[in-house]
Amino acid sequence: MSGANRRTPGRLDRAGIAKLVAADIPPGSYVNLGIGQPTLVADYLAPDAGVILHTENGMLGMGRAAQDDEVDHDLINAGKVPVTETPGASYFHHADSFAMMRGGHLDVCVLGAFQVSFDGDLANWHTGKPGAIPAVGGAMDLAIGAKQVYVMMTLFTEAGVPKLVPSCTYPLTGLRCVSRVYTDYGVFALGGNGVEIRETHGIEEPDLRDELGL
Amino acid sequence: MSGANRRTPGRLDRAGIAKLVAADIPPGSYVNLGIGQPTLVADYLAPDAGVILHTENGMLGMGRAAQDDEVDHDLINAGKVPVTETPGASYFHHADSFAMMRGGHLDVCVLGAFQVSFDGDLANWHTGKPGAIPAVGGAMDLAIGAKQVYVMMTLFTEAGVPKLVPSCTYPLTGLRCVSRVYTDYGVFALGGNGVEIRETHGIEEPDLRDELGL
Amino acid sequence: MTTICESADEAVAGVTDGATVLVGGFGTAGQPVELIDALLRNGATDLTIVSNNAGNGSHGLAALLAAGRVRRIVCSFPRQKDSYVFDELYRSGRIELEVVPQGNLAERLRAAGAGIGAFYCPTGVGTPLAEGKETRTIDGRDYVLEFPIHGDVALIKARQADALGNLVYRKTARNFGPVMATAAKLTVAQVLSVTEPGSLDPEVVVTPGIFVDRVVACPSPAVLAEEGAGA
Amino acid sequence: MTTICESADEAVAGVTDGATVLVGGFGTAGQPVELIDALLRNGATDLTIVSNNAGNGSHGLAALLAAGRVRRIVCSFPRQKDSYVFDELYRSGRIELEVVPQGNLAERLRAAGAGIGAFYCPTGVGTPLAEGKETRTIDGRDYVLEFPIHGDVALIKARQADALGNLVYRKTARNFGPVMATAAKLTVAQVLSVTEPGSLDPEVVVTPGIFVDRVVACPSPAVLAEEGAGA
Repeated sequence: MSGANRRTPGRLDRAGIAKLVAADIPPGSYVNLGIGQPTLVADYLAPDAGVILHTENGMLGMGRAAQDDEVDHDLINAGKVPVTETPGASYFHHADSFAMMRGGHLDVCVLGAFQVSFDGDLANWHTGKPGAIPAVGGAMDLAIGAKQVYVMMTLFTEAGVPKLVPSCTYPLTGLRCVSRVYTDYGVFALGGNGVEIRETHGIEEPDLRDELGL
Repeated sequence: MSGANRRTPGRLDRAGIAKLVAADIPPGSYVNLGIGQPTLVADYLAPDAGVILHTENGMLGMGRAAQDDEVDHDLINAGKVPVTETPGASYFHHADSFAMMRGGHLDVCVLGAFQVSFDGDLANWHTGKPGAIPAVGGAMDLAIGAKQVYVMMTLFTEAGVPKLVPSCTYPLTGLRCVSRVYTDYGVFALGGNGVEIRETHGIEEPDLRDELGL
Repeated sequence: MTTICESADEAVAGVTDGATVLVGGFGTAGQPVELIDALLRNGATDLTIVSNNAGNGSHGLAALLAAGRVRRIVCSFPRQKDSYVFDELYRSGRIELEVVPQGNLAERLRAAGAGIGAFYCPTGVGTPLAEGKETRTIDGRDYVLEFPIHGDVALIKARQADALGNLVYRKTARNFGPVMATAAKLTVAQVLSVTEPGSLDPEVVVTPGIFVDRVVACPSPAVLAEEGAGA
Repeated sequence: MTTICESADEAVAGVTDGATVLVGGFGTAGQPVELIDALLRNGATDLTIVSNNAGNGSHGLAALLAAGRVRRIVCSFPRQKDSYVFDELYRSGRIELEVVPQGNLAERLRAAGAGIGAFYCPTGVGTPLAEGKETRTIDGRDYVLEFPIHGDVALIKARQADALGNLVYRKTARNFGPVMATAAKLTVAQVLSVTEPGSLDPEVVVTPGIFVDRVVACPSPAVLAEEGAGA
């Protein structure tokens, strides 16, 4: 495990995390941004980087959220928010859209998470609480479908419990599928060498290791 | 086995067989006509019957053979003969075309055969001769893909050997897939009740039974 | 052969109790509201519904659920901000739920339409949704065996049909329509307009008419905006 | 990201000895002759070719075979009236042949592109082409287990590309192009013309640019008419 190669004195906010993710997406990539926090990443992609957004409900070349009279309820993203199309967009049906994901054609997928394990297991679809209504959507397909799966999340729960864990306790979404974890306190690369701390924010690396039990 | 309900004094020629097949295709059917002799059936379909022809290389609504300046080498049938399109035609790729066949959506498929067995096994892709280059094309998909598979063939080889047989000796194309056999000497329905002689042409039914060992 | 129907009621005639009904749409986009309303009038009950979601607000699919016509729903994302009808039925034990990853739902429907008996699928391996299912390692990767989902009826929404039943769709409202059309014994499409054969460019037909049994024109369909968000 | 190449030679650069090359076309319709000619100049040898046929006449795929570059061919219908180049190589034991039912060829390519590990297929059951393969009875019907066909490279022909690599095709020349585009690590398309992004209606794109790595405009491609007939 090598040391962090960048650090800032302050913990990052959501926008700060989204900026880091956006900066790590290579120009020209095909990218799926999951529902919720990951959609913020779109705001920080350079317009000339040529990143093309996929939405699993059947579109490549998704544009920004629709405003006012742009709203068309036949043109929505996976979160069911009305969006726009960009030049060079295309529409396709659900089996083709998920074949695109599951066949490994997306370069990057950015997802939220309840927990990520040190070896890249992802838990982001179900809290497992009794009475909770299960709903998976495209989460499991996205988890296994992209060449790189990036997770964006706070590093700790509101109760202060780490969400980057030796082993997930929540129901799994996918096994060994996450390659990077972007959080308010640091950025982590997961893979064959275990957890590598790439950046720290508002915490010293030894303290971060202690907190996570690394 | 019920008796033949129609008979003619003379043996049928190819056109005669094709007419019988065409008359048995319900109006509005989606039909695939195999390469060779079955293509003759198209000439006897009533124009107002609304039968829609499928060609497995990616088209519904195939029209007649192209003539003169209609010839377009991007618009061919499964036998690679230039054809035309009809109003309401559609094009699709090969996986979609074969999904259409294999999913059981075609009403009728008409094929030629080397042999058909009494219980509907079909042999029409390979003579099994040493040195023959095997080539199957879409034959096996057509054999299992349509709701009804009709075979058109001469009932006997040039050497006088029956081609409707207790068990095929040629390499099989599909198992228990043929529902009717149209030949120069008679029409046969195959199914749960064995071989039913529906029509005889140029031969008396008892003699036909003798010849075939029925 | 495709029949052009005079009304949505005629288009759903014959759907019987206990039927498995595939219902197009992703949330409200592509949801065939007029056909669902007709199915409600038709009276069929004890239905199994296969659809991405479990209804929004109180109209369309949600109304069918509210009327107690649905015994079981197979979907990827039942819980949405405006899925209160389903939520209440589920919590009170009055509806069965099978949650299926969205890609498996789409691929299982495609398999039904394409004559595939079953397929080894990369999604869901090692998760609770694969529990009890067969798995197999192929070329070093693990897969779960998934089976087709066949429908008795598919109710879908498209933009335009020609008189032969060829369909084109509109933007992301296309979603499940094309695969559901292939997977049911009886496929019914509501469209904005029905035009002459030859009016659609053969290169751009998305669902060929072979998959479409009945079409009805609903020129001014209900537009159900989402009351919330989900997936 | 899709690269628009200046020449067919640039478009096939980097294809190496021993590669598995998916070649689009059904007979001559959709056969990417200019890309094949460039592959011939490129010099790669010991190739495995996956294509519906085994070449027509003496041009295109047949020329690649004649030059001894192909070790093995996977196809549904090698024998045609004008497949004399292949016939001679096969009869003299200088090329390996795997015959695959046409629908299995298409579905196995689709499976490769769609991340399917294997599938139970109704075609070929009980025939010599299923010998030695796993079978399974599902809901009373017998199936054969078939595996994906992955390509290192796909060479396909389309009508038009936009600068993002979105493709549309022409009539029955579409055939294997869309599935092969999804099944290879490197997909190369020759097209009649390359136009601006936004020039193709998003509703009618057949192959989205995500599947296309390189495009080259060949405005006047060779038209190889069949010398005979086959399937």
